[in-house]
Amino acid sequence: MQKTKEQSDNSQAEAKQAQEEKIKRHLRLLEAALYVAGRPLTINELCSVLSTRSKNKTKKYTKALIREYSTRNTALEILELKDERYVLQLKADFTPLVRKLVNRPLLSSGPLKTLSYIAYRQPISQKRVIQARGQHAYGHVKLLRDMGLVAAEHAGRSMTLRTTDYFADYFGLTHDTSTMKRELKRIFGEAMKV
Amino acid sequence: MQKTKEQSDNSQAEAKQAQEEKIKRHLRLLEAALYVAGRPLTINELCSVLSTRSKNKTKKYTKALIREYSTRNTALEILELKDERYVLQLKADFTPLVRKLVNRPLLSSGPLKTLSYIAYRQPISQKRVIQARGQHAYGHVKLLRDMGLVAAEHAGRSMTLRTTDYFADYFGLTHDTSTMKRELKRIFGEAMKV
Amino acid sequence: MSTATRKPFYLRPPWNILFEINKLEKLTPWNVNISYLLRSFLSEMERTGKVDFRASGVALDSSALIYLMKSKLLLTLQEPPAPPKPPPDFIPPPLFLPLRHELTSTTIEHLLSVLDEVLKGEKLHRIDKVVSQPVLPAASDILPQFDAFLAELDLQMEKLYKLLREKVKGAGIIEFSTLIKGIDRIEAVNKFILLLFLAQDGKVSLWQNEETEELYIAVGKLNVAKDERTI
Repeated sequence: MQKTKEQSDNSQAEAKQAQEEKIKRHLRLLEAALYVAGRPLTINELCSVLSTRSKNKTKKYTKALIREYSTRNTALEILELKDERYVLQLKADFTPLVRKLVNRPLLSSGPLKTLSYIAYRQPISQKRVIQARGQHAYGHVKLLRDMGLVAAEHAGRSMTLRTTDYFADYFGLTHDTSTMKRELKRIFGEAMKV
Repeated sequence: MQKTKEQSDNSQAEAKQAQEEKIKRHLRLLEAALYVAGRPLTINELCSVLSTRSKNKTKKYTKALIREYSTRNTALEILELKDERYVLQLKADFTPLVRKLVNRPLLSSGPLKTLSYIAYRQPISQKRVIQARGQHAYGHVKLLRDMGLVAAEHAGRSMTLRTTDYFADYFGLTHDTSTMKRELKRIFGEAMKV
Repeated sequence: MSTATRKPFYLRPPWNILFEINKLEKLTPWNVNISYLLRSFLSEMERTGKVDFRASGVALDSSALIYLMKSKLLLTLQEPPAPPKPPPDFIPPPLFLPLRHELTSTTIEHLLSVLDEVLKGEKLHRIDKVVSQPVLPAASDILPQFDAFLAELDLQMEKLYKLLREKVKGAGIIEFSTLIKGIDRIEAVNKFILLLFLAQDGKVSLWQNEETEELYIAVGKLNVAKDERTI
């Protein structure tokens, strides 16, 4: 009897340890995903990182990670955004202190021009982008799609381009395209007055 | 007398607390710097973040941060590289699990092989690279140059290729070509053993 | 078979090789024994007593050619063997890039500053603007006032209808080719368009013979056979 109890205790302890290991592993996976993405990730993206379909489970883990970060003394923070999206970022008060170390542009000048044009005219056919920006813009569109800044929709033989949520997040714009275009036009108009 | 001792105790405790606060603040500043840079930072760059001229002090803080990261259960690591440079990055075993979330054109295996070859044989003529890697390597060289990993020097009709400082930083290698080649031989030797 | 039409002996094997150059080219020269061929050729000529100097000349020429082919092969054999290919260069394994988050310096201000340039460039390139400009002068420039135009149209339709009614008397129908006989092309097109308007109003019926492509015009509604097409 004694032995059986001991065995049962052992296996319980083992199961508990395995469970703890699993939790730790999940937290680290979420941390890895948020770190390399450098942008807000949707709950679905986080589910796919944990190879689970359960949004609830993923949310539970993400909230545990948020708590871990907030109790730890660190320059980084994890925030929950609207629409069940989560982001790992530098705490705002550190930004001015380390800004001088940021010197790599997101894109070189050519692709950036093509991106600005797509954002301003979206939704726009790839054909019109090429007409306005020249043949080399094919390469730009490919790069912008690879970087997740622009999404393409095939309609027969033509392709319609628009900016993605990642684009909006990066430049701090709203996700809704038509509002974004108004925002862009307004900011652009103000910039032109200067 | 009693009062004086108390006062002294108090002020000691305060001083100690202030010192601890300062240490914490320095660690967080270094963490913030390494996080936003996404590349190895030199000890001089880190000194400027802490607004100090003392390399020793900065090194001490950086090593404390490295220890903090290694004892903490995290997906990230801080490494000390040659030439007193430090980098924050994802632990390599998480790479395959979150690679798909990276919004940067990452290199596929073909261009990476061409890059390895150029790094290993540099300075090397483009012609020899094509001989060794095949016609498709023209595209690889263009991509690597576009990404700033490889630089080309025209010498008459031929073109000499070598890796850039950005390349060295990316892989945590030293900037000096001959030392870097020795480092690479060691890395490749280890990779070949696996 | 008469002697006169019989083939000369040298066109038979084995000597035919010497007289059929195209076969010669397909042979491996080392398989041809020139000495044997020439000796037997001579002795056969002697035996038959029919000496043909042209045949001897051709045999000599072919032998020289075979000899040349043999020499060329020998020279190829004597060429030094190709140096062994150098072993392929060591291709190191791919260097996998460590993943690091990196803040980038591009801001919305950068995006907007390049947008200005792009929009200026767009004005130079925009094809849709060019296309949207009317290719033809506005209708008002070439057509009289709309009401006047319609009145004129009615008048012309009325004239044509009158003409048709006169022409179809008796037969009931008239061919389009008869209607436009002797008038110029523009006038013919004009008549055709007016016919379409009349048909639309139900004043005439039109149909076309698919084979002859002749267009028939009947005044008023008409029942036509199913295999003919009305317009």
